[in-house]
Amino acid sequence: MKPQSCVNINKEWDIVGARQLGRDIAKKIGFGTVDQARIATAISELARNIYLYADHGQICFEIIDNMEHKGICMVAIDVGPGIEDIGQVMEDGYSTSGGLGAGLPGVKRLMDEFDLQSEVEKGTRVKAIKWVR
Amino acid sequence: MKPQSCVNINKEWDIVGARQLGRDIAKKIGFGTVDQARIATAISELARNIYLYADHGQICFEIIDNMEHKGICMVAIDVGPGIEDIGQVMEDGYSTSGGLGAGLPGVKRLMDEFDLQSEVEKGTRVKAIKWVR
Amino acid sequence: MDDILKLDAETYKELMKRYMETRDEQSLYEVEQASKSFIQNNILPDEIVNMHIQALEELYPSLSEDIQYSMNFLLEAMIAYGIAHQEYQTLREKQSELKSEISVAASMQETLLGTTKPDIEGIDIGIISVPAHQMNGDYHHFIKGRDGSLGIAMADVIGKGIPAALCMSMIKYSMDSYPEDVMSPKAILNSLNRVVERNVDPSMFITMFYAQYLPSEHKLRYASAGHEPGYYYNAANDTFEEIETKGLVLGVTPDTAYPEYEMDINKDDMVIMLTDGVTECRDGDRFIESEEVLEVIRYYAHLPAQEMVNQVFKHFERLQEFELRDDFTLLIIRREV
Amino acid sequence: MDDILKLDAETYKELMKRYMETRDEQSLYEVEQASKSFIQNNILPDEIVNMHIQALEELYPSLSEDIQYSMNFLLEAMIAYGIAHQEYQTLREKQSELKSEISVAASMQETLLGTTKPDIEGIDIGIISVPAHQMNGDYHHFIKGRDGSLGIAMADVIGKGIPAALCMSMIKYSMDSYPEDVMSPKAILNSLNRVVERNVDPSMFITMFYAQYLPSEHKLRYASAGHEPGYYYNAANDTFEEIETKGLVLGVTPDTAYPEYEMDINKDDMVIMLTDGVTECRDGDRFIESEEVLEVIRYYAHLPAQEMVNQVFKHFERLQEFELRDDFTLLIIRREV
Ligand SMILES: [Mn+2]
Ligand SMILES: [Mn+2]
Ligand SMILES: [Mn+2]
Ligand SMILES: [Mn+2]
Repeated sequence: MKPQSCVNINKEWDIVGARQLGRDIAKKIGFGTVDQARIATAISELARNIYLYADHGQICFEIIDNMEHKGICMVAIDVGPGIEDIGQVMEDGYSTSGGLGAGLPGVKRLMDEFDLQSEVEKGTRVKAIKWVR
Repeated sequence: MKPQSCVNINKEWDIVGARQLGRDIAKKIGFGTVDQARIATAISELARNIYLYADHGQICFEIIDNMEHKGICMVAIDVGPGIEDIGQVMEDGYSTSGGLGAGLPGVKRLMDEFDLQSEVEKGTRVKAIKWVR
Repeated sequence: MDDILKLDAETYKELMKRYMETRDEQSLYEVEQASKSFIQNNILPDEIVNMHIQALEELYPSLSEDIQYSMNFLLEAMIAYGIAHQEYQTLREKQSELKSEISVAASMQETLLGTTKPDIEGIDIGIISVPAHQMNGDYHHFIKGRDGSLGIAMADVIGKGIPAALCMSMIKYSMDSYPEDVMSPKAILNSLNRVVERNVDPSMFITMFYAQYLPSEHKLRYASAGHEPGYYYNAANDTFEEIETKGLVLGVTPDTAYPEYEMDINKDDMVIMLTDGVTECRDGDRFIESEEVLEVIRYYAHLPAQEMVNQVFKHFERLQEFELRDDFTLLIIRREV
Repeated sequence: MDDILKLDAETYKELMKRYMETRDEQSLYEVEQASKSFIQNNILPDEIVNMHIQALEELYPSLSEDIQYSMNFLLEAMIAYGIAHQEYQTLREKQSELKSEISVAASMQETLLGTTKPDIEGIDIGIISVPAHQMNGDYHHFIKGRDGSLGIAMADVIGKGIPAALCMSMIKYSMDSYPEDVMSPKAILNSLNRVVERNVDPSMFITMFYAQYLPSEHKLRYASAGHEPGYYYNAANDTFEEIETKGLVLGVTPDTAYPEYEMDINKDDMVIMLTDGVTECRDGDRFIESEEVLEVIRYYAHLPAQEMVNQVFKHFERLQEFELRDDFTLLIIRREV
């Protein structure tokens, strides 16, 4: 695996930076146009969650390149308030209803693999991978 | 009300003719681009039903132009087998599930007013109106 | 899935190419048909925009950079619609599962709470009960007594659907333990009233009408707990009369008394019992008048009782454009000899 | 609505204009945010394409006719997605209504079929029952006998959700009429077996475990109808043993005999009753072993019985990532004195 590239998320502007970095990496890996847009949107959602709900956090990208497939891996980490009811947050309706707008079900749909760990008052870690088709 | 223009539906090609006529009338009335496309799709659905399920039929158009509003009125008539279970045919899911493909709920959504009368072994009459916004 | 995508991208490009050449309505018709098949193949709306971009690139390689960028902008705007479209698919599956579960429950309700129309000499019985949703909140029950008498219960839980059906099971199972053929209508209502009062949420009301027909005496004995009034058809005078009763809905206070009534049933007379799903039909914005129900019954009165109730139902089903507002239960008994 | 459309069309155009000038990621971020708000304002995907067409016309009036026609082609392809998007909205409303109806029913089920944990001297009782869906297909019931005995029923309908809950009401109301404190466990199962056999679809099975604890003799008398085996904790040896029983599930044949068993309960011993929703938990792809349940119980054994069952539930809830596969019912009784 190649080394990580990380973006600190402190201000709303950093969301744009994370998108840009992610899109560039995706382009380099060989993702098509629509997948690049999907990856950028997923990054946007994760970065926005950090910006809105945690004080600060980080999104790191890794290129996965092995025998079987190539892909992009993104990990969003924060030491924010954590998610109390993971079941509810992952319930559909959160994506487009504009409820709390966390949009994690949407990220799960945009990417191929999705993992969420969170502990109240400790923080949250979301990992998502998308494979080149 | 201006006089009616009708198109006989016997062959699949007549569906295209009905669309064309309807679109031209819609353009003349002053409908915007997206509404023209919606009207054409509604006509397509009604004409297709006649083509697929009845021997032959007719779609007639009328321009409605009164004090309050302007609009297009389309009436699709056939003396086909009629619809046995109107409740079921109008139940959502018929539009995009590709079930029997009648698509009448879709027509109801594309247009502003919708009326359906049908009698088994007598025929079917669908009337739909769309108003200029 | 990728193969379907490639095929559809090709299709889209070919159709667009034809349209660019002919600019005719047929191409638009064809892409409309194609889009229906795209949806059935679960192709998302942002994928369509992407197909458009690819097609433009292949057909117009020298396309201005501006247009390319503008298309990428549109693509970005569509991603959220792609997510929504996927949620739609998931929701349809969930809905389908849920409806299936309710179907099973409705069918079980039929098994558990169902009743058979008995054969009683000299009487013609017609009964129809159709739920507004999948589960019926109206309940009816026949019992043929050892003495040849006919007991008929009809109840309506205020409300519809699953909660009402659940409540109804309580009525049924309570009644299961009553020796109905030796209890009087008012005693039955009394007993049920206490059961409901003990068990049920104060906001839940159940109306009930209990009647016993004694064929040897040609008498109908009945009591009502706030139920929709039934009707009596007097064959001799060819008139309908409302069966007036007093009696509180079930479950309000434990000590309510239920007045009991009696009437003679002559040859060709009819007794009509129903729930408010019949009398509160709507014709567009207008509620129907109870006279209308009687008119329709009169219209079909020449038919056997079962066909009568079936036709009356169909009439009101059509009137309400096939969307029942409340559970519809109608029972007609005619004395034949 | 039209005003929102105009506002959003303006917004779209401005954002696109900015993007065409800067070609930067920020504009793409902004249109992504805008698209979320479009969706919330019920703007359809074909309307977005239309906004794009309008914006192009206004910003690039000399746009090649070819491009204009290609955009009209894309628009036509999107109409079907617009219909699908509207269906999605409707479906979300229907789903919401349906879930609400089931909520009411679930709450009514709690009222109608609920039971209170009794206070029995010298025993600490903990009970938890959580449905996998909204309606519970597991049933439990406590009865405190006139002689101070404790009767405990636990049942599980094969299946989940609404049908199972409906079936359960039949069990409850049948039992309501039994003089439980004078009937033995095997007599109760016998009676219920006949009720179920008479009433229920052959495909429906109900398992049940009935136990009576007699505090004066410190004896537990029990019988099982194919129910998930419970466990006995022997305080003296600090060991758990499975409570082995024989007995067919309810409803198969009307004449099944149910063996009855008896065991002594010493000070600090525990009796654990549960449904298979506990023992058939899954950790990812792997089914748990029944030893794991006992381990977790042991881990919390220092707590009062109610807290014990609560913690055990939370443990398995987390393990299954907050998605129960089956209704989860766990009861623990500990003899304290
Ligand atoms: Mn009702
Ligand atoms: Mn009613
Ligand atoms: Mn079960
Ligand atoms: Mn179970």
